[in-house]
Amino acid sequence: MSSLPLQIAQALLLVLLAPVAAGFVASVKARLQNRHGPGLLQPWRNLAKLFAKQVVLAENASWIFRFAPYVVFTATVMAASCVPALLVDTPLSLTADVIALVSLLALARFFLALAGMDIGTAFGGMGASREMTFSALAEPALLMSVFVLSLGAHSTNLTTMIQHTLNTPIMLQPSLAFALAAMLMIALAENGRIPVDNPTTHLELTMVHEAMILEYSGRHLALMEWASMIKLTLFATLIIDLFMPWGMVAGPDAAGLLLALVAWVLKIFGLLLALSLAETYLAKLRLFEVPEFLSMAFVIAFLGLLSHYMLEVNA
Amino acid sequence: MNTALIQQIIDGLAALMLLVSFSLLAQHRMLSVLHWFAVQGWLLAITSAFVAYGTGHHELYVSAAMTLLLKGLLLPWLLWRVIKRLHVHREVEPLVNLTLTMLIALGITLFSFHIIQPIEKISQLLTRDSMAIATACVLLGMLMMITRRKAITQVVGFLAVENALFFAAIGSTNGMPLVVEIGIAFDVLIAALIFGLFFFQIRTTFDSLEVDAMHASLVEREEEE
Amino acid sequence: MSPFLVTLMTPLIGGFVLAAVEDARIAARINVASGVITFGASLALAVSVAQVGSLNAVGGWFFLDAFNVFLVALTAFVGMTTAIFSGPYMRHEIAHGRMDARRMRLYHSMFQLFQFGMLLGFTANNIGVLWVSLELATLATVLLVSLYRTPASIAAAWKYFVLCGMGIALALFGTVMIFFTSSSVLGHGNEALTWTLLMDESSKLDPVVMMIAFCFLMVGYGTKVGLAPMHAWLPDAHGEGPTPVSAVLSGLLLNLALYALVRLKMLVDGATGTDTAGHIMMSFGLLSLFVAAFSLHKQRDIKRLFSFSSIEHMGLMTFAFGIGTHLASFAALLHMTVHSLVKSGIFFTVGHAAQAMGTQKMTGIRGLIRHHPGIGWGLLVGTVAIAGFPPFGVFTSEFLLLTATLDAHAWTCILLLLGLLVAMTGLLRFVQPMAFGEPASDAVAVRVNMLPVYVHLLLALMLGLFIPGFLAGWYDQAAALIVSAPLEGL
Amino acid sequence: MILALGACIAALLAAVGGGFLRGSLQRTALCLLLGVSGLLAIVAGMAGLLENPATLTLPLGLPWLPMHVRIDALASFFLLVIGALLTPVAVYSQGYLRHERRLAAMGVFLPLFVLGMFGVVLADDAFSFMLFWELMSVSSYFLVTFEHEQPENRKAGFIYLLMAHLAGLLILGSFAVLYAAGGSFEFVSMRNAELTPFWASVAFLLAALGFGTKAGVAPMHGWLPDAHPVAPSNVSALMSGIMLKVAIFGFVRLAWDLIGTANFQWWWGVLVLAAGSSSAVFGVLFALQQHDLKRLLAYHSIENVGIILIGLGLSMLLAHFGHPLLAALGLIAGLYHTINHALFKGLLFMGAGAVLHASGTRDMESMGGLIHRMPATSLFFLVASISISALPPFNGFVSEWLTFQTALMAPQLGAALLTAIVPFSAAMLALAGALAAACFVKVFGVVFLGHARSEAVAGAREVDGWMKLGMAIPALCCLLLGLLPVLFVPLMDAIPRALLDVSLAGHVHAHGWLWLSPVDVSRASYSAPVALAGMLAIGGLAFWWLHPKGTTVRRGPIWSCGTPNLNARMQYNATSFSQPLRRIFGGVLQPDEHVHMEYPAHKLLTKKVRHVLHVADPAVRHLHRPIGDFVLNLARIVQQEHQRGIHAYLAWTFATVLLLLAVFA
Repeated sequence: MSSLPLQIAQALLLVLLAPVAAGFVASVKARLQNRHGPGLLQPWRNLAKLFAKQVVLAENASWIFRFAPYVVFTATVMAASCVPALLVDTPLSLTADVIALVSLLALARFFLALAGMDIGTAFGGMGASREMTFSALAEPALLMSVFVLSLGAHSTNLTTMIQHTLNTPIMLQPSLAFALAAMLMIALAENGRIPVDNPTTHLELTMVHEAMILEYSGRHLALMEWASMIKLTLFATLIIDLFMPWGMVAGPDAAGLLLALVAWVLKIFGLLLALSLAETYLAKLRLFEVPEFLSMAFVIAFLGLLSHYMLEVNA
Repeated sequence: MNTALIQQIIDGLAALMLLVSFSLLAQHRMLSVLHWFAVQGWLLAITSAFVAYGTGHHELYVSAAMTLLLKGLLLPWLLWRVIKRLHVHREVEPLVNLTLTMLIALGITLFSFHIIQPIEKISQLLTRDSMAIATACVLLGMLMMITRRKAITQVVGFLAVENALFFAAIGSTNGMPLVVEIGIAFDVLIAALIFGLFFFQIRTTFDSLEVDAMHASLVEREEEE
Repeated sequence: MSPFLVTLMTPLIGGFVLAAVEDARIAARINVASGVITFGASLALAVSVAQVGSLNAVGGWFFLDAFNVFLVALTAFVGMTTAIFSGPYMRHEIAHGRMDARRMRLYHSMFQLFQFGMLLGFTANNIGVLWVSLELATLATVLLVSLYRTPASIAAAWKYFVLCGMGIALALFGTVMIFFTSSSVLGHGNEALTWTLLMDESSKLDPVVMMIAFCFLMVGYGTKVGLAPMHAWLPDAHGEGPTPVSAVLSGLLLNLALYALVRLKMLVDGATGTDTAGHIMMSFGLLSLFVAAFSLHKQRDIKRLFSFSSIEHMGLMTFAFGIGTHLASFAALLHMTVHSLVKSGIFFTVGHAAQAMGTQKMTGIRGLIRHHPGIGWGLLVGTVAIAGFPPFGVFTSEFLLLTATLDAHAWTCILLLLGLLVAMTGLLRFVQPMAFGEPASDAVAVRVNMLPVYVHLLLALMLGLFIPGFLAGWYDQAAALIVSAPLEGL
Repeated sequence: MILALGACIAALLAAVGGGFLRGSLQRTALCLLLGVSGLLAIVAGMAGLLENPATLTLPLGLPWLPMHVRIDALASFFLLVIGALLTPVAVYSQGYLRHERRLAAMGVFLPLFVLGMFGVVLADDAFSFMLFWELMSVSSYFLVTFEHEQPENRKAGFIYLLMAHLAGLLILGSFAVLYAAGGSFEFVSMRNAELTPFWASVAFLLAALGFGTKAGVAPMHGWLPDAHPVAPSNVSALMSGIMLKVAIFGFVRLAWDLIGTANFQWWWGVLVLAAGSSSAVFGVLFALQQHDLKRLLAYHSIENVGIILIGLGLSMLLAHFGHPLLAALGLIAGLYHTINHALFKGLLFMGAGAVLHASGTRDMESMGGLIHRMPATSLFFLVASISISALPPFNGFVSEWLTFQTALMAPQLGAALLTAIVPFSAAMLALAGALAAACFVKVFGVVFLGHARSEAVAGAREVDGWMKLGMAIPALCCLLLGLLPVLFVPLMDAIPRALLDVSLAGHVHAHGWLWLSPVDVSRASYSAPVALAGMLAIGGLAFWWLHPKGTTVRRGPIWSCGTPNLNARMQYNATSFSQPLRRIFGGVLQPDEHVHMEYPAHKLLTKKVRHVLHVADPAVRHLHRPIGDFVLNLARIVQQEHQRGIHAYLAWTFATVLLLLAVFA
């Protein structure tokens, strides 16, 4: 089975493409605000610069602070490499089903928050507190939508779910629509995008993600940034896999792969375009409106579940 | 004399017994209470003598004699001395006024008749009817203990109950076995002695024979902080 | 001289001897010696009874069967340990001027006479004599309760005397009534009051009379058992008397009264053929359980606290005997044993605690464990035992009682459980602060003799873990006597 | 069997040794014997899981009911759980008790406590079960009140014993029902008893209430947050780690084994599920609001017991609807979480004990920066925190993952209502898990990271080797159980084989030893080893790539937005960390929170700000107080009757006579 190298290649692709994707979002938003955005590759340039720089640590930074970036990065990449992007059936996708995948990201978040607490500034603590709170609230909604999705395939194994979607004729399933809506809202929250958090802000009282990595510099900062970019792409891929996997190939044949690649890239950029539009037209929520946002996501997902039983089971 | 006559005499004595119990309740003055108590003792003695004669249980003569000595003479005399020595107030101080007590007493008597009446037929004794009277007397004695304030009146009540019991034993069962009789009499004697002992202790510690005074001391002993 | 006569006579003689002995120390020794002899003899007696099953003594005036022989042994044992305990305790009392030589004489002789009354009552075959002996024991203890001559103690003794006097009078009336019906069956001699004969003829006795008689007996002896609502004398008598007296009152006298009640209930059941009497006892038992359980929460005086706990346990036993099944009776007998052991042990400890802290007020007693570990742990463990926690015997008996209840009257289980829980809380809420914490500053060191306590607790522990065969045999026979139904199921 | 008894005897010896020896010899003997007993228990458990049940009758107990002892799969598993924590705790105690005066009480009651737990697990008849159960409760009561100088400890102990006794009586009631049905106290006959649905439900409810109270299931948990913190830390570790599990054991024993899966009603499962989810969320929400370290951990015990119950509840449902295989999965999930929680909660309490030992305080608000002074302790604590937060690759995740997988089987239930309830409780489980992660970020961040908030903490020193070793063992176990569930689950397989007679082992590693798959690999699969290996590889690569040659780091001051002299009190602390959740879940928590401000002259010139926060436990507020008051009022009424005079008492007697005569004659 020659798919292991393919798998790794696919993971690499995702990891390397992530900064570009981030750049794409940034430049689209710039365009929408009538600015000349930085090029698609600007994130790459930033990362390269950061990797070259020397690291400056706070006096009382402990090993947690230096260890965290690697955990965050590796956990995210590991998660990314379990997600089928081009191939439906990849050996590594057995490593973690959706739930395990999510909790790999949770591991990354755990260390991110710890790093925020490590220095002992008010900012770090504030960021950690808010991040953990919001993610905790996002969790049930996420699980519920996963639940809805697993109803069809009777599985949380990504490969099986994709195959199920591919093998069933395309029909409008309200439950899936609900699940998608919930999933999108959660994706926004998880990646700290507007309206939940603003990745570009450094205004003290509104920061969440930025507040935690405030003390980072050099390669540590680079890893953190890169990890968050990968996470964005990862979620995009996840949504693609769960809702619109069309074009993915079962076996490794060159033509199919090429097609799949094109399809995947297009879908990614489509989603990101939607994201940038949303970020431009939506305003950031007040901090304590976020819980309502997330509980709304949960309600929607739950409606998805109910509608599945009410409309689709007996159908 | 024929049994019918004795039967009537004993019934008459029983009636007297009941009457005495009532009058014990009705008394105002300490000394007259004692008098009536003595009378009760005599009644008992006479009854047992008659029963002894009527039934031919000759050991009953012994208990008749004991009763006469103990309850007719000794105990009243003891109590009398106590009253004299302790200058007990001459008035009986009832908690419940006399008329009400009387009414209750009547009620109780009725009640005990109602209770006992069905069982009297089972006995062939010539004295069976007196069981109801005895019960009534027991309950009346208790009533006396409850409704009188002084310790000494309580004692009289207690002894009245004892008398009633004895009457029950004599009248309705022709007397308990002698051993038991003696035992009981012995206990009553000790009890009376202890009572006497107590009066002096109570008197010396509370300088009154009011039961409530003692109770107060208990409560305050418990409350004290 | 047969072990029986030794058992019975030693206390009597001891009583008269001690009345004459001036020196308190020697008296205490004699007291102990007499206790030891009595216990030894009672053991011998128990053995002989265990061999022959049941025996009559002194021309049928006395008789012993499994039911009362183990109670005799128990009485003798607790009496002995109490005597051992009372030596140093009373010395402390004299030293602190609460007692003088004259009253010590009274104390010792009355203590022995009380023992005599108890043993007489247990062994008497004549319900009249039973009554007399109970009265005797009562009178002896009345004098013991008023021993300190404090206003409170005299008032308590008076209360005890009057209430129990009344009760006992009612009991006598009940006895007279039994005689009233039995005399028509068994003639006018002693036979008409001899329990064994009555038991044989019980079916011939008139049910109505027997029922009335039982009403009087129930209230009369019930007063002495300390059943609510006739229990008012009990807390005062326990609270004001010297501790050894409280110990024997709780540990023994109540047992005798209950014993009498059960014996007579057996007659009544025989006569009526219904279990109405049992139901009466059950309701009294439950009532006492609840009254005591709730009263526990409002106590101030440590000895009153534990006397209420005695009421609670007496209620349990009465309830169990009331159920009257074999298992229930077994449980009741076991409970009787462990309760006597544990409760008297607790009273020993309490006495020392009160001496050490110079007060019986529970607010004044603190930090016993720090002050004197022996007393502190003794009290705590004793309480845990009496509250029905394993591995102590009380747990076993309550376990059996609960199952027996479930067999007979399932729903009363709930009441039982509630009562037990409330009672346990009430005990613990007070004992805990006394045992734990820092001791009061004015606590004095006392010469304590914890041996009896430990012996009692160890025995209770043993009964909790396993019941030796001969004892189980006794209980079994006794239970079989009480209900002539074989041990089924288990 | 012999081994198990050996464990008990060792515990007994330990009690004797602890009681009669003195000084360091006493400590050593105690810890050594306990350790031995723990090891024996582990071996016995392992053996018991592999062999067939063995029974034995001891010459103790009632004349006609000698003590029956039986070691079957369930018992063996819990022996294993007990041993797995007891051993490290014994090692830990050797160091922890070094500075403890007056060991006598602990020396006696700690082993008795352990003995009680062994006994409960091994008992094969109701009497010995209850005997050991209460022994466990009482001895742990004495351990809770070990430091009885503080009144609050006494109060905690009192409430604890009360609730324990209540639980005991309820359980006794449940046994009584089974006894009435089976005619004997031996479990054998209870198993074969014919139960009507009604009596089965009564027995189940009594058992659920009793064991629930003991396990600290909301809302009967009121005693737990008070009792666990005040005990010495090694005891808290055992109480939280094992004693609650013994309650779980009792529940499984009664419900699955004695009442029997055949008698399950559908609503039992729902009940357990509801209780589980509510305690899970409730526990973690209140844990987040605590700033007393051990109290916080105690609340987490409530949460984890809830998680266990979710697994068990699912199992009950599935068993009732005739899916024994899936039921087995739920059972395994619950039990797996049981041993996991025993390990990491024990470890956490030991860590808390170490911190308490080093800094002399339990108040998180005065801690901070301990990672620099207690590196080893902080590492172990971190491991435990990750495990309890259910994050891969540690053990907490495995069991919660299995629970989720069971929940995902809900569609198989058929009944429409349940198919909606189960996902909801799964969502609650997710919420609880995530909140737990938040809580442990808070704990680890506030206690070990940042700057020290007090002198005592600044001067803290690392604990000695014994305590380190004691904490290292469970930390290692957490990792192993997290990495190799595929090897451990088949070991547990004996339990479902005994209780549901289905075997899960085949399905679990259908796809090879690397991949854990609940029922079928196409449904879901998880491989901790691969994930860990992958992460190590990626991390290694990244590290190697980013550190070409002697790259140096520079240390600099914290960026403080230009404000001078930041101090330790400006850090986020426990209270501030949980502020958002306090605000979001205000409805549940009902915090009593005020800010007092003093303005000398002008609104803008604030002189002093005082923040007062008190979060009371609703169980105390709405359950304990009312009942207590009710009892006291009744008591007052009864007492008033005892304040009357002698005439009144005579009247009582008199009235009683008249009443009796009137009624019965």
